[in-house]
Amino acid sequence: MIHFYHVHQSYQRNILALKDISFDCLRGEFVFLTGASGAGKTTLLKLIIREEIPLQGQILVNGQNVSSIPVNKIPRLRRAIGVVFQDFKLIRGKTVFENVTFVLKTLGIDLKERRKRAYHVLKQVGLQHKTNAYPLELSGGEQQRVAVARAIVNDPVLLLADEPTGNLDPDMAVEIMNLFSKINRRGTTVLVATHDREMIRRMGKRVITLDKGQLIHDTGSQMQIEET
Amino acid sequence: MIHFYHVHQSYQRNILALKDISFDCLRGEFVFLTGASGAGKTTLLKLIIREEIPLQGQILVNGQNVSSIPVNKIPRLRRAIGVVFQDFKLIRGKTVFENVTFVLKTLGIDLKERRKRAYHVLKQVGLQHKTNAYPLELSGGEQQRVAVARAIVNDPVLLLADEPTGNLDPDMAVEIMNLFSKINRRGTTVLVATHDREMIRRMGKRVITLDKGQLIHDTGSQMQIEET
Amino acid sequence: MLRYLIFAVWEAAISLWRSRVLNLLAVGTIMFAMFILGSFVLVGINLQKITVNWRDQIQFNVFLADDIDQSQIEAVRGTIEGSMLVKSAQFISKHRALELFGQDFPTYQTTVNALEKNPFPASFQVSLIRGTERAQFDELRVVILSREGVEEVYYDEEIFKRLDFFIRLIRLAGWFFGSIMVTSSIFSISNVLKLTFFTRREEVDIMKLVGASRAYIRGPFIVEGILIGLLGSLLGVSLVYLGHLLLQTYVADAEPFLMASLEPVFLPMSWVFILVLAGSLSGFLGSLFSLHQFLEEHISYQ
Amino acid sequence: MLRYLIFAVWEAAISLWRSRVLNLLAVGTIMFAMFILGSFVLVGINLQKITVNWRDQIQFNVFLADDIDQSQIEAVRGTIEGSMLVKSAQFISKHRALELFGQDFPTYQTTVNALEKNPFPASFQVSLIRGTERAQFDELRVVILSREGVEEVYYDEEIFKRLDFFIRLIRLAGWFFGSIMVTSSIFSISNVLKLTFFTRREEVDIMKLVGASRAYIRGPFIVEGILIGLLGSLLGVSLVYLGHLLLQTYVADAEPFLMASLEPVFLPMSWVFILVLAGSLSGFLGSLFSLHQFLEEHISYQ
Ligand SMILES: Nc1ncnc2c1ncn2[C@@H]1O[C@H](COP(=O)(O)OP(=O)(O)OP(=O)(O)O)[C@@H](O)[C@H]1O
Ligand SMILES: Nc1ncnc2c1ncn2[C@@H]1O[C@H](COP(=O)(O)OP(=O)(O)OP(=O)(O)O)[C@@H](O)[C@H]1O
Ligand SMILES: [Mg+2]
Ligand SMILES: [Mg+2]
Repeated sequence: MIHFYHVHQSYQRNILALKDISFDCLRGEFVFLTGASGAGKTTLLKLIIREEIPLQGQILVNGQNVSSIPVNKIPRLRRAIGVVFQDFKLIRGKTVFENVTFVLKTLGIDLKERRKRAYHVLKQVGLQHKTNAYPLELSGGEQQRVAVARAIVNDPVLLLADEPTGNLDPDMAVEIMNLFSKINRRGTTVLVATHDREMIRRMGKRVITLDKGQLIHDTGSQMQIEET
Repeated sequence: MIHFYHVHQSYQRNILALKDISFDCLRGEFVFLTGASGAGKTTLLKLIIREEIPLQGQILVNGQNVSSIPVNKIPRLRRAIGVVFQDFKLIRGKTVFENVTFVLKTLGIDLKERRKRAYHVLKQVGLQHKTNAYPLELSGGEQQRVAVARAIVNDPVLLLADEPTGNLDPDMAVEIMNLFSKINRRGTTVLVATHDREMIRRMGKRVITLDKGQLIHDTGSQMQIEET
Repeated sequence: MLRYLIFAVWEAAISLWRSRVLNLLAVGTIMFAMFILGSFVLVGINLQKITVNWRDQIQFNVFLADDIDQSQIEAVRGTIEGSMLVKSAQFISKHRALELFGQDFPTYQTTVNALEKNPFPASFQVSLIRGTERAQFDELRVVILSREGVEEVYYDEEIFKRLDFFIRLIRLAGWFFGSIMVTSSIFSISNVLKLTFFTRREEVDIMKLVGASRAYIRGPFIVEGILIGLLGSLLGVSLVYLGHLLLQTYVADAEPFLMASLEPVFLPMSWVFILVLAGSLSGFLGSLFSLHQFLEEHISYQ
Repeated sequence: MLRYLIFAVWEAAISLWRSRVLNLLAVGTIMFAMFILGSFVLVGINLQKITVNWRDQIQFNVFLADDIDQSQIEAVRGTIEGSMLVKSAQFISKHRALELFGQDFPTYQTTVNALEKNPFPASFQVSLIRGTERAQFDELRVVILSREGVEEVYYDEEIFKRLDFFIRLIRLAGWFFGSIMVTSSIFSISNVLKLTFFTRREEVDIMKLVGASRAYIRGPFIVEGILIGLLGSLLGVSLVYLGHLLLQTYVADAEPFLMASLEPVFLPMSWVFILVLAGSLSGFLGSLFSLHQFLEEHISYQ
């Protein structure tokens, strides 16, 4: 599903945000990405959705080389990926419902179907009563859960979540993780960047650890046997 | 330092974000505020800095009734309080240095002194090398630490921190908490809203727990004897 | 396609309403740009009408020889009236010329009456049609002069020159100002739209990141730009109409005896249409350019 | 106080530079507003100059009786030249009048020469000073008519009326357009500044929350508004000057014989000053209002 081959990324001269990253992530896997603040987790996720282009190296996502796909194919690539951004990235001028279903609308899905789907995902994150609120009327954790709802509403083949439980209480965090597990079991590949060691330990999934831009540890895929 | 008397707050008709909150927080105390997502923690902090006015009830902060102080006294009140906002609230168009020292500048403190103080606090949060970066060039955790640095640069008498470690790795989180403890020992009253049960347990301080806008538990002040 | 159009228009309408304060600023600025443009055209059209009225009254005299006979007179009349430039021509006999002189200079009435021989020649008094150019007149003059029995073609050279110059000046000023007005209206409209859309960079960035395709991001913005431009120019033209009504009342009150032919006219429908179209077009172009310049540079698809 | 000023100006300069694309849009729009305003004033001043030049040439004739004697002529001359309204007066004797008639109408030269008695009266040809009003002229006319030996005061009523009307029309249009231009320039400048500052609501909210006092938030914004207005109007006036140079070249090329007295003049310094001041002032007011309207409503201190 995701293949990194010797990827380097840099924002300033001489300082590498990512250094020679190579890893494979198979379809249907559930992977945690961890590392200290500033280690490069968000940068890695940005490369996957082609928000940035790597300085060096190749990245394959869902069979496509994201550094070289034509511009007009990018929206389709991104629609196949659900992303929970670290800073939520909710549109302030739109309600929770509109934020969650915006992409469905551009796909021409009718209002009734959008309502149904939005209700379904908002209920899963416990926010069905905030459907018509604006993001600035929500608490931090509520905004984060809206971001989660938006990421999963389109049944993505790949789910990226950047610190999706940073503003949630432990019980809610567990619930969200269980939701991700459920989605994962339905076949979606899940990649979660998090600091929460407790969570990582409890879930017992593959863990990739970054440190200062380098991949220093990878517990390895637990699905290799299945796929080959 | 902080006194809440039967405070109610509401954003929508019939839905109370805070319900009959009363508590006292003494000078020099270190208090954790906890509760599920949407419980009202941020709302409580907003009331303290007069970002909002309570629907009902009285709030005294540092001897002043914040619901009734004159408008032109508000900036001074706020300058006496350092705040780490849940969403950081960094000014995008200003560098880390400018963000951290903006208030000092309006107080007429000269550049050399501002440089010194900024270096000091940025070093404490491990960001002395990012002094001239803009917020959007920082990772989530780095932004959060800039917010911490800005909150403590002016030696506030009261420090409010809303989920200040949500984007930090556990080691960094502990470091920030130790920094708060140090500041607290120097006499600053500290009020931290957090979900991190592990952290709360480890610090062994007073904990106020909110649930759906109600104060459901308060471990009580550990300083009563000292002050009276 | 229809689905896409509905999407774009609907999204545009929602967003126009949600940020109405901001959009009202934009509409207001565009309204004033179009108002100025429209007023300018209005004044231009009316000035032209006035000067044309003036020029209308340019006349010249064709003096005839004393020994001209009736058939020659008719020939000259034929030449004059046959010209496309001539609006009217009036024959003034020697006798009538004497009479008119006496009326114009009553002081000399007696002097004139005392004369043995009528010194005044017969003439045609010719009025030219509106908008006759100097060169055309000169051609006509040569033709008339070549007729037998024509002594002289007399006209007030100075007035002709001055009016000609004046009209050219107005026309020049019209083009000069007109082009400046059009350019600057479009410039300021697109600036205002850019500023309006600039406040929404973030929104566009997010839309892109969640996989909205170009057309679905651009569509509503462009429709919004067009709607703002349309609304602004409609309001601007309405303001011009209001100004026109005011001017009309003022003029009617002020100079009733002078004004019969000078009553201000409103912009012809074609101009109204052009202005509104120009407003919408600059809305369209403004949003297109600002999308390009601001809204898509930040997170490039490269 | 000085410290505060330095703070405000310095912060304004930094912010102007940091969001220069946005500010350039604002400066550009203001520049065009001031350019239009300035061009309008320029054209107005030059039109006035032209019409005054024309009116300058309004003359009237004072016809004298045939039996007037030298002392009476001098008395009339005294009356005419004593008037503040008269620029120049030229005496034309009976003999000269005959000569001039012969020159004007060469066809009648022989007829005129054959006359026994000179039928033309002596006269004064009087030019009025610039800007004489109709009423003033009428007064003067009555005074001159009351002199002994004056037969008639003759003038071309039509031309007088028309010029008068024309000048009033220009003046009216000037006021009408001028006030519209000023209003709409200020309106659009303040709109543009509002839009510019609107993009910085968040910044102001944050500044307030961290305890910056009102003056320290407003100061830089206001200085920024003033600087944008100043820069925009300076550029606008420069553009007007450029337009003036172009016009000058064009006019010089086009009509050398007509133009001696009609060479376009640039705005007087006082107008340049007024325009630049108006730009800065609208910058000041624009930022003040937008601060009030947008930037302080969100997190009110109440
Ligand atoms: N746009 C940018 N310009 C310059 N430097 C950047 C930019 N984005 C990130 N960086 C730097 O790259 C490094 C890696 O950032 P990244 O956001 O990937 O960290 P992270 O692992 O997500 O950290 P966190 O856990 O704090 O979110 C950091 O040092 C950061 O300052
Ligand atoms: N501006 C607002 N308008 C309407 N409702 C609001 C507004 N701000 C907060 N609320 C609501 O008030 C309740 C309490 O919000 P608050 O931000 O205080 O929660 P919190 O305890 O900080 O939660 P979290 O841990 O998720 O940040 C939430 O249900 C939220 O949706
Ligand atoms: Mg990150
Ligand atoms: Mg909160």
